[in-house]
Amino acid sequence: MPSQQRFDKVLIANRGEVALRVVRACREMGLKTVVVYSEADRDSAYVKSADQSICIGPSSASKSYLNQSAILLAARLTGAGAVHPGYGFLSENTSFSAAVEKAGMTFIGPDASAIATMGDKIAAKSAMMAAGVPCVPGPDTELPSEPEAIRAIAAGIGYPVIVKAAGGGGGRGMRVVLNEAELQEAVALTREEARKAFGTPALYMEKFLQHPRHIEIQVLCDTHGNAVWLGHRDCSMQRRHQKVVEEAPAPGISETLIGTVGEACVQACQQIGYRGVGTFEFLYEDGAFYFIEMNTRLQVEHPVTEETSGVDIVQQQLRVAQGETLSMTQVDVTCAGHAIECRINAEDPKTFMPSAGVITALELPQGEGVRVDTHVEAGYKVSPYYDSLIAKLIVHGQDRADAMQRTRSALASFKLEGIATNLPLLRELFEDAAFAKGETDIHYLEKWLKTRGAA
Amino acid sequence: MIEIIQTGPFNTVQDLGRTGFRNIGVTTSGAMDPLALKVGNSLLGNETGAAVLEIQTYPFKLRFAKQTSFVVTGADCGASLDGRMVQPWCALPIEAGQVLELGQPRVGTRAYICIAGGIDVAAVMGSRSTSLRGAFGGSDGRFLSTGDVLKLGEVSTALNFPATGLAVIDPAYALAYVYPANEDGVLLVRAIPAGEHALFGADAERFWMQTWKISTQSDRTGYRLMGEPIKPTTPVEMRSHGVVSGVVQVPPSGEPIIQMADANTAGGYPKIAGVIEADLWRLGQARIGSRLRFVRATHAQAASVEKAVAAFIDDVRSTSRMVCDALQAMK
Amino acid sequence: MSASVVKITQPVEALALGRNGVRVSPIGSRAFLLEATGEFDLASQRRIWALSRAVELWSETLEIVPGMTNLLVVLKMTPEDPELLALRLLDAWEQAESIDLAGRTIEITVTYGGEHATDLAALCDRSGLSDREVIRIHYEGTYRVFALGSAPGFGYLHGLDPRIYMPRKTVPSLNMARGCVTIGGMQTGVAVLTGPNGWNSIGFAELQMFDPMSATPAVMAPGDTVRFVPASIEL
Amino acid sequence: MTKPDFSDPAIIERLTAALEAAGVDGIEITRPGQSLLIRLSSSAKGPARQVRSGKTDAVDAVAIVKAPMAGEFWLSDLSRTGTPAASTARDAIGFLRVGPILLPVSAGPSRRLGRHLVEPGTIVGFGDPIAEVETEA
Repeated sequence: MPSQQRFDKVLIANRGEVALRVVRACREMGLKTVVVYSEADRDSAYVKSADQSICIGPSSASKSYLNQSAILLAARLTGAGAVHPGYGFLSENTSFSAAVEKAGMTFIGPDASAIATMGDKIAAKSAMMAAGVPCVPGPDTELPSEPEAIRAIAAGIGYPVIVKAAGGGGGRGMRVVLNEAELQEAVALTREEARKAFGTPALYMEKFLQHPRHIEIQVLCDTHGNAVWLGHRDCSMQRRHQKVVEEAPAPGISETLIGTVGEACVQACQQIGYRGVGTFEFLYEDGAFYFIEMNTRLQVEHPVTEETSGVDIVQQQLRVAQGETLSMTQVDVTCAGHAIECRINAEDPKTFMPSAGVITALELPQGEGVRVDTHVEAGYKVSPYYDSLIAKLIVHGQDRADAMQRTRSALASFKLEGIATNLPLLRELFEDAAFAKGETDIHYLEKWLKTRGAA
Repeated sequence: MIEIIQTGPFNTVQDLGRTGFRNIGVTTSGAMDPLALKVGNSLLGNETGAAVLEIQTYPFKLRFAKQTSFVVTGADCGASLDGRMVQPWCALPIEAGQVLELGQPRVGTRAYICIAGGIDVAAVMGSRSTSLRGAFGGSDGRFLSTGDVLKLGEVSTALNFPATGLAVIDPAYALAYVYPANEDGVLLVRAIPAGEHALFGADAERFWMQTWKISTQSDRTGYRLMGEPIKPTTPVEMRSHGVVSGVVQVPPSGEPIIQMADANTAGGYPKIAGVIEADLWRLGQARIGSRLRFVRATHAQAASVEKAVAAFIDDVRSTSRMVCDALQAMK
Repeated sequence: MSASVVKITQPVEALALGRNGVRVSPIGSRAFLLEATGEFDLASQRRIWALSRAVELWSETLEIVPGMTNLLVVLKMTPEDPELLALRLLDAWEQAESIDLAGRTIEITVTYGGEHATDLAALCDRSGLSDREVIRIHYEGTYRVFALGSAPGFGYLHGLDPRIYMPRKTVPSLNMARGCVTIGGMQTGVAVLTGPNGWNSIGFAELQMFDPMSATPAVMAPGDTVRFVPASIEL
Repeated sequence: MTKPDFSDPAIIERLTAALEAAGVDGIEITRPGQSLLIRLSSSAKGPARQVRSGKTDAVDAVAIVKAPMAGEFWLSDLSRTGTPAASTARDAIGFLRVGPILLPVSAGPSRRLGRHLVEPGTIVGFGDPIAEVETEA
């Protein structure tokens, strides 16, 4: 049931960069904000940016940012009418969405059933196939238990195939099978992992793509049946399923081709009654798209789409949560220039070990088309408890080459001392010729890192 | 299990009563202060109508034979656990062997000892309430006696109470906005005029205007009121009909009787009024010898109070669990 | 605490809706009594039985208590609009077809007179009949269970010969035994509990009328036919 | 003098690192005899060394009670008498309220209230100081 109630105070059930991003959007819309924080973030300046801030628990995320009850109690104490989950933490938690609504507040995101459907990979694929969204070859049903039936399915798809846990995601609970000899053991192992890690042994099987790119489509839906897609992004530059650089639009994909997929996504949203913002993730290979999953939340890389579409996605998210009708239709959505986002992580640029400590000096790049979303400042203490993302550098240019060039300058002038960051790696990556050319696949970065390590 | 170490007469096992059998003459029974029972059970995470001990004579003492949690609601009777003061309306985790003692009430008359899982006596005709009249239900259909050992129900999703306990705001305070305050120590009880109200003519007004005193001949079955008698203008012969707790009947003496939890199922006395459901608990906590006055109410008012009370109970249940879960997650 | 304060405003007058000799009045906030004020006879009672069956199926009904040509309906929640409810009840009464419950026939063996017949003498005085005549008139009668109530399993029996009508006592017997065969007004019955009792005892029956552990705790049910069989007459 | 905040994970981390570097793998503090047991790691092959502090008072005569969760701070249990702490446990120093629920906050064993640090009705967060408590003589 779409929530239509109005709210004037939003509690942000998250921390750091995204908390600040939501505070900014709320402030611009005249909404009051409450930031909850853990003991580790007590002294961070960003928590004071909200109208109210309240400590909800000890540093460990399970005791604070994942402590659903503590967050709901804080919302009640502060009189918040809505909860924004940000990304990560509880953003795609079915029970949290339901609990927020049960407590009489608005969950800024889809309802529990949409989250649950999209969280179940088999159900999601089934819903997408029904809506005409292109999917990876393979049945949209759970893998049977009989070895012969499994063999037949794999043979039907053609090797290599990938066996995935229905409840998995983010690169966990999957196994590539190159030929029939490996099949049964791979299935048994993955099933056992799935049972342990996700509480359900349900598996499914798909065609394994060898050199895909990661392309995603940003959608925005209101509670009145209107939906638009705001463009697409290329997030192929990944290391261990963690995106490092994202850009919009994806280079080398024709507008006609992506337009068909975008339309299918919009239709899918309307068919399942989706509300709020969401992202359809696809693998793209040899001119074809294959749906992999839908993220039912705001994404880290949403700014690149904001830059190219000129739409403030967080504000739109708040508006549809208020029950407003979308103020734009698909014809109003345009894509201007090219945007690139670099994730600045507090981690060793060679070993990728997270680094904690105090940022002793910070100078953010400035200039036309340069945006930095961050909650840190000089004197900020990076705690070891959470994700290592400390800032996002978003650069907008006339075209891809221009955006690349501006990113190089911005990275060069980005000064952050006291802790190790991946800035040196990013600077080096932006000098890479293949990346500059574009259209690299999802394995490119890892290969590049190996070569670089060897060099 | 719990063991009764010391008890006076008239203390019983009660739940929300045995509904659906008034048509075969079986009284509902159930707690005299159902609000205290519901709030206690909700705080503990029990089924709202789980069986509890209703204590109306003191001192009362019991020993817990296993680790569990409990709360004393209703009357504030200076409860202590192993000699340490226990705050009223405060759920506490306890260890096996601890002894709970209740003294004379300072406020109210009936205390409810609610324990996680509820008192697991056999349900008779769908209820664990003691039917004193029928001599069944509860602990063998009788008052609790020293040496009684009662089983406790299984808890499906037990709450982990902090060692300092977890209290609920006294409903009398939390719901003060939907209940009229006492006037000069006189309890105001809201009632709706009943079938024979008009028969009392001018005496009907005297029924509402005067202050009635609860006589010593008052118990779980009914409260006899003392005051200036009221009489119907003409004698009336009623055919036997069903009645419910809260009915205010006027016997030939002219002094009204309010039927309470152990109300007769049928009656034939003219009835002048009926106390609204949401105010019955306040009568359940009224002391013998105390005074009350009836205040006319409408169904709409009664329904609105009922909703406020139900919302409070729901709020207690969900917030109690949330606080326990939040604290548990922080451990 | 937020929420609006419930104002104690001037209430409406006592709700007592009547139509065609039938009236509905409230008892407290959740109970409503429909009374058929016509004849106290089997025909009226048959309609009460039919009404009971209809009202029992309402989703808001918690329980129903049929009485003597009346029906008490207890609701799960207090209704906002009691008049609406009363009108529904009156409509249901009008639509209620008379039904006859196909009851069982129960024979109750009675010891008439003796130590339990504490009110036999008073009954003789009032009726002007001899004790033997009172007893004979009682056991020759055929009775129908109109309703149960007052005490667990107690059946109100209709069909008493008007010659032995006897009003309820103004001062009840304090400790009448369970099993006493009694007359109260135009009805008769068998005491199911030992305790205070305002009816007039003329004999004693051993039959246990109620077993809480049974799936059907009460021996009698509305519609049953009851006959009293004299085992002995002790005068 | 400013006291280090030992709830700060960074300080704990630095302290742990420093102690590890010094070959310490365990510290045990016992009260109120004020004894400190320092256990050296097995690699150091040293016996456990016990140091007894000469201090018996002062240092933690006054302690701070912090909020165990977020809530609205109240002195009384808002019971039907409405009187503060009349019927509450001796060591209770107040309550954290959320809606109808009250979490009693205790001074801790053998401690009593010194002074409150927040006004009644204030919303406090987890870990916010509520009161100063004193060790009972």
